[in-house]
Amino acid sequence: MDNKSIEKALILKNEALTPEIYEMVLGVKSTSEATPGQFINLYCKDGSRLLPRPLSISEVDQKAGTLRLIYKVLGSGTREFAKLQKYEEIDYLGPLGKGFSLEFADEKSEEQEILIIGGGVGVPPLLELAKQLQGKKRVLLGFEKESILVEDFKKVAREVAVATTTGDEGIKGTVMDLLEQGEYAPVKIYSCGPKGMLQAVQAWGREGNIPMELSLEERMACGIGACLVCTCKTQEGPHEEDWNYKRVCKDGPVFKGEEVVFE
Amino acid sequence: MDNKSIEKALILKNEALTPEIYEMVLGVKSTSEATPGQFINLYCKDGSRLLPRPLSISEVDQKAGTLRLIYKVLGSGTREFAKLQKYEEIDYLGPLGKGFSLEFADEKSEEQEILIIGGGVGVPPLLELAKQLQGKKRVLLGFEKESILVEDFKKVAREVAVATTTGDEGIKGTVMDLLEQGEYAPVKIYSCGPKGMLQAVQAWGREGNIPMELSLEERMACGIGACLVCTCKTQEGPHEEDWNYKRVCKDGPVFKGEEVVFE
Amino acid sequence: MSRSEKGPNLTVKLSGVELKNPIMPASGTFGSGKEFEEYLNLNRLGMVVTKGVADVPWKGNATPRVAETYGGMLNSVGLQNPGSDHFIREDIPFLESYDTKTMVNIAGRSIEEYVGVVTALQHQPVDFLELNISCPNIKEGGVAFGTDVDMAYQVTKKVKEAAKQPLIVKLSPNVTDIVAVAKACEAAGADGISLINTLLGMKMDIKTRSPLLANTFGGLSGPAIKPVALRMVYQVAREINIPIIGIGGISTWEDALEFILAGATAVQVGTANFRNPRAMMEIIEGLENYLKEENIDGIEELIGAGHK
Amino acid sequence: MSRSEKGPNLTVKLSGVELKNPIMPASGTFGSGKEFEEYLNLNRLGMVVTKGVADVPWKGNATPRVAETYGGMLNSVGLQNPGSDHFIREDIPFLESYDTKTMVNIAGRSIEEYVGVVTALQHQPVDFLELNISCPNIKEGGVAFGTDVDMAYQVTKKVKEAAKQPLIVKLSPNVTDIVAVAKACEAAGADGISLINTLLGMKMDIKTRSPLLANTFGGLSGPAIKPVALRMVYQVAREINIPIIGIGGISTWEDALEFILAGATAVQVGTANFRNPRAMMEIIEGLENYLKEENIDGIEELIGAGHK
Ligand SMILES: Cc1cc2nc3c(=O)[nH]c(=O)nc-3n(C[C@H](O)[C@H](O)[C@H](O)COP(=O)(O)OP(=O)(O)OC[C@H]3O[C@@H](n4cnc5c(N)ncnc54)[C@H](O)[C@@H]3O)c2cc1C
Ligand SMILES: Cc1cc2nc3c(=O)[nH]c(=O)nc-3n(C[C@H](O)[C@H](O)[C@H](O)COP(=O)(O)OP(=O)(O)OC[C@H]3O[C@@H](n4cnc5c(N)ncnc54)[C@H](O)[C@@H]3O)c2cc1C
Ligand SMILES: Cc1cc2nc3c(=O)[nH]c(=O)nc-3n(C[C@H](O)[C@H](O)[C@H](O)COP(=O)(O)O)c2cc1C
Ligand SMILES: Cc1cc2nc3c(=O)[nH]c(=O)nc-3n(C[C@H](O)[C@H](O)[C@H](O)COP(=O)(O)O)c2cc1C
Ligand code: FES
Ligand code: FES
Repeated sequence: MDNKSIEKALILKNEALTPEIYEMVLGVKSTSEATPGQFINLYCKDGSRLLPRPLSISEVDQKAGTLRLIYKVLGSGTREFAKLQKYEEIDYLGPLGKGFSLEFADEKSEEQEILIIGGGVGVPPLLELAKQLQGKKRVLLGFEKESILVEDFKKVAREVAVATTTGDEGIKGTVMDLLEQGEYAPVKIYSCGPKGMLQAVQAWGREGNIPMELSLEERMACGIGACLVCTCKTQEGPHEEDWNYKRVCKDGPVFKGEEVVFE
Repeated sequence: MDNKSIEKALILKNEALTPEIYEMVLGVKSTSEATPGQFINLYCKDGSRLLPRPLSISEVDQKAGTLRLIYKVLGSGTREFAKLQKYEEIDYLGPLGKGFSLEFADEKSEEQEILIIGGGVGVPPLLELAKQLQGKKRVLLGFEKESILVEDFKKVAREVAVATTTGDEGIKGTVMDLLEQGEYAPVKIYSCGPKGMLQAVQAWGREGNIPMELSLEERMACGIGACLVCTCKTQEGPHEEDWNYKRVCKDGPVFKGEEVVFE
Repeated sequence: MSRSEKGPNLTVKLSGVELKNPIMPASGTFGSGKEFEEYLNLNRLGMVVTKGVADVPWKGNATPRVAETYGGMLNSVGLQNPGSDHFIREDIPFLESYDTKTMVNIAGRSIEEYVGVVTALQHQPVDFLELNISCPNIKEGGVAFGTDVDMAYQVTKKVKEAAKQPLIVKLSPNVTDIVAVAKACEAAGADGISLINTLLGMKMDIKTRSPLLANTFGGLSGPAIKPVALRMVYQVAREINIPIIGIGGISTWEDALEFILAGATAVQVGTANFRNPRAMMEIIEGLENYLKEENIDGIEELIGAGHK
Repeated sequence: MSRSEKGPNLTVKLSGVELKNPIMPASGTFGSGKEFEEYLNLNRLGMVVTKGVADVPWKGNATPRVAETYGGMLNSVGLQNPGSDHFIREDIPFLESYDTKTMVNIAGRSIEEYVGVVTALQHQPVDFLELNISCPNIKEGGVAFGTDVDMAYQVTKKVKEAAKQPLIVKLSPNVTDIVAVAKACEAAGADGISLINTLLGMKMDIKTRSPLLANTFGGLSGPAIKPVALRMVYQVAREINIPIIGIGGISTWEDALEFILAGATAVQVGTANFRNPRAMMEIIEGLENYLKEENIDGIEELIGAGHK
């Protein structure tokens, strides 16, 4: 097949959840291929911004044929997106990348504890994951000041705990504080968020020898694995020199927690 | 005064007159300064196109506070304009440049014959001129295939003659054919159109020693007289060496027919 | 069968080899093609140009390796590649499965390294070699060869001696006199010149108040650089007798045509592939339509036709 | 009165002269300011930089002199100007009516011509001279001086001898080694360096199948070139001890800040004036807000702060 291409999506919703974070719902041609943890490349209309913006798929509604995105207004591109109106069209490519694996869920019982840990705009892709995963799902979410998606997670998880740096919601602190305070014994950890957080989660999980899947972020150009700008370091063998670069866009964004090397 | 700036106009109309030529009506902050023959700089929304597009003011409605533009879809910028929807906003600067002088009309009688000669998208700025001028106005219009604005001119002029290269409307030929065929004895000629046409009109007018005002076109950057990219040659004295460059955007676009040097 | 019956003729001859059309990817923007299989039919391309291949694996630079700029982008990949052995084992069989010409882009830090790769490729089913003496993202070698007339001559000569395939030398635009460098490569035996690699640039991150790229500097590519690339192709085309491959900001068929009019026999599409993975297909179709509408028998007529 | 009470402090010292702020127009994009009076208050600018002035009137190149490019533009004005006598008679009195520093951009085709203009300006109320050895649009002189280290040294030295005002030398980016040229100018006595003039570029008109500009080549300016300009400012700032004026694609206060972080003491705004005649006002206000929000006493703290 050589006919995959940029598609037009219809914007069905584009509204602020917080002053900085927006929710966009896209009517798309097909949702059948989208798996939790994948992303789409969203294109700016202003041609001075050439590169597509990678945004995680936060929810997939197969019946409605929609993808839900949650994005933070950070720079020029997301500022452009925030101004788009309902029923405008927007170009996108995807779904792209390798998402989370749900495999263990098929094998293990519903009563196995699974930890889902998200921070900031790393939270959105975990929602579709939480929906599709089996198991006793506990969700730890960290934010700066205002939370997002907490009610959505509550619908699909056993427990949802929130931490904010400012203390405005949940406990004052980070997801690591939640992790230390709770008595968790997960069989698996899924996480997405800022690098510092992932690194701390990885250390915690390593200590307990717990399998992990971490979703990484890196600046991208092509999003399809060709340009090699989005590399992350992975450990490929027992020796320190056995590291290699993988592509966040194509080999990830989700990686086994064991192999990721943070720098 | 140092507070002139880019203004936002409201698009009240943007419709095709012919497959290639569009009419746009802009609701603007103020029309009070606009004189026939002036232009505005219209800005593209796509930031990859930096330079404003100069478009002549075809009609001014002081009461409604609107400017009417007639533009041909030529390249990327006008293609963008053609897609704009009613009630969208667009940035513009102006009115800019030196328009036609109406002076002689105050001095001379209503029965003096005045020739207004337009070609292609040089026709639009002549409409507001024709409206404001006194005198026995005869209008000669040349087009490739399809005419524009003929009915508008008929409302304000004694006579409107049309020529098309294809012969689809009016006589088959150019405005020069109309000029040769008619028995005109104008006291003044106003003209705007392609260089070749203006040059022919100038030669015809020179022969009869008739005062002329010609509106020129040149590729522009600033539109306000600062960058010197839009120069045209003018004869400043009796000797051949006495030529100089003037700025089409600031010293024109309307020049005395006597001084323009075509190359 | 006459040409007009066959439809518009996009074939061009590059250093004696006929290409289906003048459109190919720019090195480093297309991998070896695998990632684009879903998006376009590799058989439709005039050629596939691979990423840079060195004699041993290179790990490249730290991230961030990319920054968007106005109408362009900066990259500082630093020629990350798994080395010629891996390339020969993995990528060549893949490319052989397609009916398309191939050009391998050669990376190196010294004449010996360049020669090493070229030697390894001597008996491989490869149609062209593209010698990259212009990568701004590696400290030693690379761009140093491309910005010095004598070194450009030396490396071209030595590599040409080892090369079994036609040798195209890819030049850096970061020079005072591009014509002098191109002439030196021609004199040293190059079979063609490709122009241009990226312009050296940078971006500051005002939030952190430091350079955005981990490597400080990066190579500027994309539509922003097209006017510079086109100028260099035009200047060089007047002065050399070997074919030129035009590169730099080409995103549309009109862009490609500008380069051909300026004297390019073929063109490469780089950054545009990131914005639209099907960009090259659209360029090929655009050129076909153009020839049809303008009633032009073959695109070769237009090569250099814009010189005055 | 403490600084914070006075509001954000944008003053900078350039070669011993204090400017209200680091923002000024780029030569040739602002005339002598007259055309911008309606749009902005010239007293708010750090300085006014005039169009290039030669010893005698220059008529410049034929039209078309401008072409839009992706994120930029090409111009081939060719330094049209009415000569120094006219300039002294008409423009200097106009500029004197404002409370603003002035820098006169000097055009020439030979050392003698440059010296002629500078000599004519010796006793004029002018604060700075900007020696343009980098115009790509004239055949003789101009850019030839800016692309050769020795010639750059010679012309700077000779002009400096005749100059009564601080001398800023404006360099061409069309060189292999910008640092070498900058160092030569410093060694020859320049009081500052401005970086960059336009990149040489071209555009083809595919309708006529010939170069769009009457002059074939033109100078590329605008946001497209910003990464190259910024890189050169960063490179040069590490190697010289005289101040740098950053130029190239600056359209927003963020752009201006990037150049300051890279080591520019002041910046010039060129092409952005064509898109928005009030661009410089917005940049000044943006920098003021930034200093306020970030609690920075004065902008001078940020000069070169982005070096790592
Ligand atoms: C796989 C993946 C999934 C993501 N999912 C989400 C999400 O669901 N919600 C969300 O809010 N954000 C997400 N991000 C981050 C998001 O891509 C950036 O915030 C966004 O690209 C910023 O664009 P901008 O134009 O506003 O910023 P600008 O700074 O103007 O962008 C300039 C360039 O830098 C890139 N860039 C800037 N910041 C980042 C960043 N943090 N990560 C990657 N590229 C960046 C842009 O894509 C663009 O190419 C994701 C990133 C990746 C890699
Ligand atoms: C004073 C003046 C008044 C004008 N009035 C009208 C009018 O009323 N109706 C109308 O249809 N056209 C008019 N034009 C021509 C109009 O400006 C161009 O057709 C338009 O700018 C083309 O823009 P584009 O983006 O579609 O073309 P592109 O080719 O994509 O434009 C690229 C650049 O070239 C410039 N350019 C291209 N063609 C021309 C041209 N023929 N003249 C000037 N600049 C050009 C554009 O402004 C832009 O900067 C006028 C021109 C001038 C100078
Ligand atoms: C991400 C990236 C990687 C590149 N890698 C290489 C490379 O390995 N070898 C090479 O010769 N050029 C490399 N280039 C340069 C391109 O081949 C091309 O010369 C340049 O990008 C200009 O073309 P464009 O504007 O169409 O992208 C690379 C460019 C980019 C953007
Ligand atoms: C229309 C135009 C005319 C110019 N004239 C001059 C000039 O007379 N002297 C000079 O030193 N630079 C001249 N320049 C170069 C600018 O001063 C500036 O260096 C260049 O445009 C890059 O800045 P920008 O990207 O902000 O425009 C001119 C540039 C333009 C666009
Ligand atoms: S973004 Fe191109 S390889 Fe990942
Ligand atoms: S367009 Fe700048 S002077 Fe006329």
